[in-house]
Amino acid sequence: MDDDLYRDEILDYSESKAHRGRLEDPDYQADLDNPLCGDCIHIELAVDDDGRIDRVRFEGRGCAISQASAAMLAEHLEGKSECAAREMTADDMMSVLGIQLTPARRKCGLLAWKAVNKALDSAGPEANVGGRSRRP
Amino acid sequence: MDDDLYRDEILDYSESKAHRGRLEDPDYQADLDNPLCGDCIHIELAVDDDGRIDRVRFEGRGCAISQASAAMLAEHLEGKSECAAREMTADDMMSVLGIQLTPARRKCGLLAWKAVNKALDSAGPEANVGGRSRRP
Amino acid sequence: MTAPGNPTIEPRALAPDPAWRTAFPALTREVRPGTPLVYLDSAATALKPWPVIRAVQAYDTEYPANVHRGLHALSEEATEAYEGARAKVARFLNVNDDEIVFTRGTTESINLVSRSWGGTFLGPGDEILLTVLEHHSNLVPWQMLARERGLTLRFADIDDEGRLDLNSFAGLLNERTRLVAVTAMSNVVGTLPPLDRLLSMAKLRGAKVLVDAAQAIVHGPIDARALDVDFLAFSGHKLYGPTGVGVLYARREHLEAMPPMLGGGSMVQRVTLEGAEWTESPWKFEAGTPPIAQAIGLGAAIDFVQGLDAEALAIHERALTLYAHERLALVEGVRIVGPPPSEKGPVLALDVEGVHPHDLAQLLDRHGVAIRAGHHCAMPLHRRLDLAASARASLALYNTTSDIDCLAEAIHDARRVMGRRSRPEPRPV
Amino acid sequence: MTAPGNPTIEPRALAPDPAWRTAFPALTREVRPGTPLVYLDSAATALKPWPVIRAVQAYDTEYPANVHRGLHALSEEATEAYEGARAKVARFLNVNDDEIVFTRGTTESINLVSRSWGGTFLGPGDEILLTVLEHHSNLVPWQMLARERGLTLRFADIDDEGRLDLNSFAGLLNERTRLVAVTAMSNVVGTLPPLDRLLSMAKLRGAKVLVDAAQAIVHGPIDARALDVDFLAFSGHKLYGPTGVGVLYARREHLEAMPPMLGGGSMVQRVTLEGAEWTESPWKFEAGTPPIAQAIGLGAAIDFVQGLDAEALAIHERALTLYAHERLALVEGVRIVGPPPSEKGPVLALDVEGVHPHDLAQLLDRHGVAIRAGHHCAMPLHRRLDLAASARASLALYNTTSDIDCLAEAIHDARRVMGRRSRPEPRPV
Ligand SMILES: Cc1ncc(COP(=O)(O)O)c(C=O)c1O
Ligand SMILES: Cc1ncc(COP(=O)(O)O)c(C=O)c1O
Repeated sequence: MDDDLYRDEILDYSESKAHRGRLEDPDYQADLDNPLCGDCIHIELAVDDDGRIDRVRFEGRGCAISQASAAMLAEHLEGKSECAAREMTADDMMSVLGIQLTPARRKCGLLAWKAVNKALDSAGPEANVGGRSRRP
Repeated sequence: MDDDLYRDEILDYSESKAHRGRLEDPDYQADLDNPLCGDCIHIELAVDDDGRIDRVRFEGRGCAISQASAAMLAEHLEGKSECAAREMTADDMMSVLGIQLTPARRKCGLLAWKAVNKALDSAGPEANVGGRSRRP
Repeated sequence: MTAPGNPTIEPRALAPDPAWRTAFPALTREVRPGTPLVYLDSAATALKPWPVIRAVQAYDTEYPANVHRGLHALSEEATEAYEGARAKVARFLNVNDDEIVFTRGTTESINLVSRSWGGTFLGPGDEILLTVLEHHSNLVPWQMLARERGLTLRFADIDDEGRLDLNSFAGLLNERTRLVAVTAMSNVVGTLPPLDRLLSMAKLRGAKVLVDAAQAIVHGPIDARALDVDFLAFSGHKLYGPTGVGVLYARREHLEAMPPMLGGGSMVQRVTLEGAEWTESPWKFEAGTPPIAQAIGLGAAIDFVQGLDAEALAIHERALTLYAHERLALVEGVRIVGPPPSEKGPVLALDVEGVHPHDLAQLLDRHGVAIRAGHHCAMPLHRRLDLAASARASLALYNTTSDIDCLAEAIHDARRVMGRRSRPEPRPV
Repeated sequence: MTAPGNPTIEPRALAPDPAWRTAFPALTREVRPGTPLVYLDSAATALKPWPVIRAVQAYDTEYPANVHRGLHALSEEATEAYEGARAKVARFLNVNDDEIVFTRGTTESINLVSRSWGGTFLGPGDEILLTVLEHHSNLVPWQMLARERGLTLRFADIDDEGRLDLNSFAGLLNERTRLVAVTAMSNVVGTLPPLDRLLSMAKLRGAKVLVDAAQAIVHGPIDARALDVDFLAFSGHKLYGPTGVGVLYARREHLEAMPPMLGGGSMVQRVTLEGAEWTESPWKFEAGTPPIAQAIGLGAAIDFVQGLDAEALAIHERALTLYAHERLALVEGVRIVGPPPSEKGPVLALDVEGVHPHDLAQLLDRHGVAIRAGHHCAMPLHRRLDLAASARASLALYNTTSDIDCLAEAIHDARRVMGRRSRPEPRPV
């Protein structure tokens, strides 16, 4: 398991430039951070007329696990329906990542997925608000 | 030590009627209670023109130790100067009582003595107030 | 030993399973050389069984790390054990994990509700309905809140046996009643108010309900979901667990709406110099390093209690209470204040003629018999029952009829000392 | 093992007294089979020595009774031990027994001052002066208070090495400053602000001073009376004591003027249905059953620490810090954030090129090396230092040069994994 965690694939994704950046016209977007490790992510999604996720972009800073999972999630979501994205569970995210995480690291592996959920839950762009508590 | 605690002298004092009751014209008086055991005492002192304690009376309810120590203190103080009464320490009170008390019971044995101090500290009759904290 | 004059008590029910006793190391001690301990003060704090002691020690020796923060093995283990304890508490009460907040004890739990929920949602004119049975911990926080926010407190009365007066309760409940805060078992007289009925009456009026389960939880499980309470509080140390930890259960919607009472580490999501954003419940209410070893110990206590035969335990405690009433009836000058044994939990409020409770406790201690004397943090109840103080013997799963016999003989002796009489005590039938 | 390249470190100073280590059972454990524990996370919580573990266990097995209330032998013993622990804390800080309040930890202690003293004596326009070094526990409570009562918070800045900027501090101090609340040692970068000078500056302006001693107290005694602080807070669990207990020292005059934060049993003198009268300090602030076993354990921790050779201990910790700086300088890509080793406490904030702190902690754990990664409850400090997060290795009296060597080697290996490079680590000179 340990050797898995930092296997080349994960490290490659964590450093990959694909899906990094911002969209011109995101349909959904959200900011989220993980207070434990100071990771943060900004994620944007564009959906086409058929309700398919067209493009996913993210910007962020964080550990290899959070960066790799964001990149892998972005790759995974492109081409899926918005519905499918909404129905994705934490366990699905773990399968995409393909590694076993301890509870503390799970937060890293789930950050991008939570950000996508937050983006999809917001009624549209720029619905990120602070101030009140959030559920995991 | 244990046998001492409930020796006949203590029990006799605790039941004695001497010094029980109220004065017509107390110079000092105070109410005090011991929250631990529900004991309470009202004590009154009359001082003569030479500054000698003339009469001490108390009313109260409580355990044998608190009642006996009130009666023994009253007996002890009568005839003493007001100054001497003010200077009496907790250890002096313990000598008057003549028995060793555990910390929890000390509160019982000192209740009357504390009430006397409170009475003497009040600038005169009817200075008993509630509401703020007190030091032991 | 059979029950005196009452063939209805099954002798088997009177003897605790021997394994129940051997779990408690303190039971083997002598108070003084030659005087074994007869512990009848479990309502103040219960003795601790080995599984609890070992769980605390395991944390301290093997994985003494902080939780939630570290990524190393010890910290992961500590986090798992600490959150595992939360899950045990949640299962014990049949609620969700994230509805359990660890506090220092019942007192802090109730203060948290009062400050945070009460301080946010209650205001002038609102009423809180309590009972005269309440422990100071379920009274003083509401008095503080009432003074700060202009609330009115109402107190349901009891009858002279200490039973809750349902008419009084019903009469005081009205559309201004926002909260009913009630004990599930009196720590003095053992009264078990009918929670089901109180809850349905309260809910009909739209009032929220807080249950002080500090005593009740020790004597039988409570299904907080089935009862549908809003808040429920108890302490670890009375439930055979360590000191320093307690529980607040609150329905998720309440926890989410409540602001934190304490600020600090672990309860924030994001902090700048200007302000902070709270993390999610229940961690929002657990600022700073929590009582980690103690919560883990409480988890072990719950495992211990749940590992016992619940029915046998209930039967034993009931039988012992009955036995105590019958046995003490044979000691002259003893009155047991409170409801009849069939209607209460295993505590005995004693009023012994001619012996002040304080003296009684000290005289009993000579026999190794540990009871408590005073007002038991329930001054208003004592005033209502017209007692300055009382002596309380409280029973737990490890007590035996022989403990009760020692109590009876020691009381008889105390009366002899105080009355300076020297009649022999009549022996039980 | 001698210090690399620095003949000024006495080899003797680098080795802890072997007895210091054998006192800590956790040091004998292996994190995983074959991987011994290298514990470098003591600033999060310290390992617990046998005397502390045994003191807690003695309470649980021999006299597990409630305090202050009972008259029986066990309760007297518990009360004596609990109040004895208070006396030990008081002597440790050179203050009076009745100026010591037991809390759950530093966080609760600071919240108590904020709610009770701040909530009573501070109002609109008043200022509190903090520093950007503060732990969330000495920041968030003041933010909450500031919002509630219209106060202004000011923050003294630091220089780029994390030293407190005294000009900034002096410039922000003014006649509206009612309180200075400052850490005695940064839990991230180890900065030791000059308390003496801060105190005299604050006192000149008539401001009260609160010291967050959570970290500092572990590395040397603090004479609170000589310092003339108004409030001082620390946690048991960082001082080799149990979790679940902490201390607030406050000058008697403050405690007497402060209202209680929590209401309940044990903190009242008299209670009626209408209201309550508080008991005297410090018990007024200890509502409900306190963390009895834990306070006793903290007393044992203080005895343990005071039983060691204080000078040897200080020398050891200083030498080890210096050794760590020199040893880690030999590992490529490692930067230690914060003041030079001579100016700080024994913590190392690490910034490792190409390895996120989170990944670093996890990779180090493979080697049994326990460090902490994140913002260490000091987000504003990280922002000020322009770090998203950091990795922290913190030292305690039981650490050795071999622990540091393991750390250095493990960091080197982490860089290899993350960089997928495979250069061998340069050995120390
Ligand atoms: C400087 C400082 N202050 C306050 C705290 C909070 O202590 P606790 O979590 O024990 O309440 C800590 C430790 O986490 C600390 O390092
Ligand atoms: C009914 C009841 N409520 C509340 C409490 C307070 O519990 P704690 O002292 O553990 O906070 C007690 C015990 O003292 C109790 O018996």
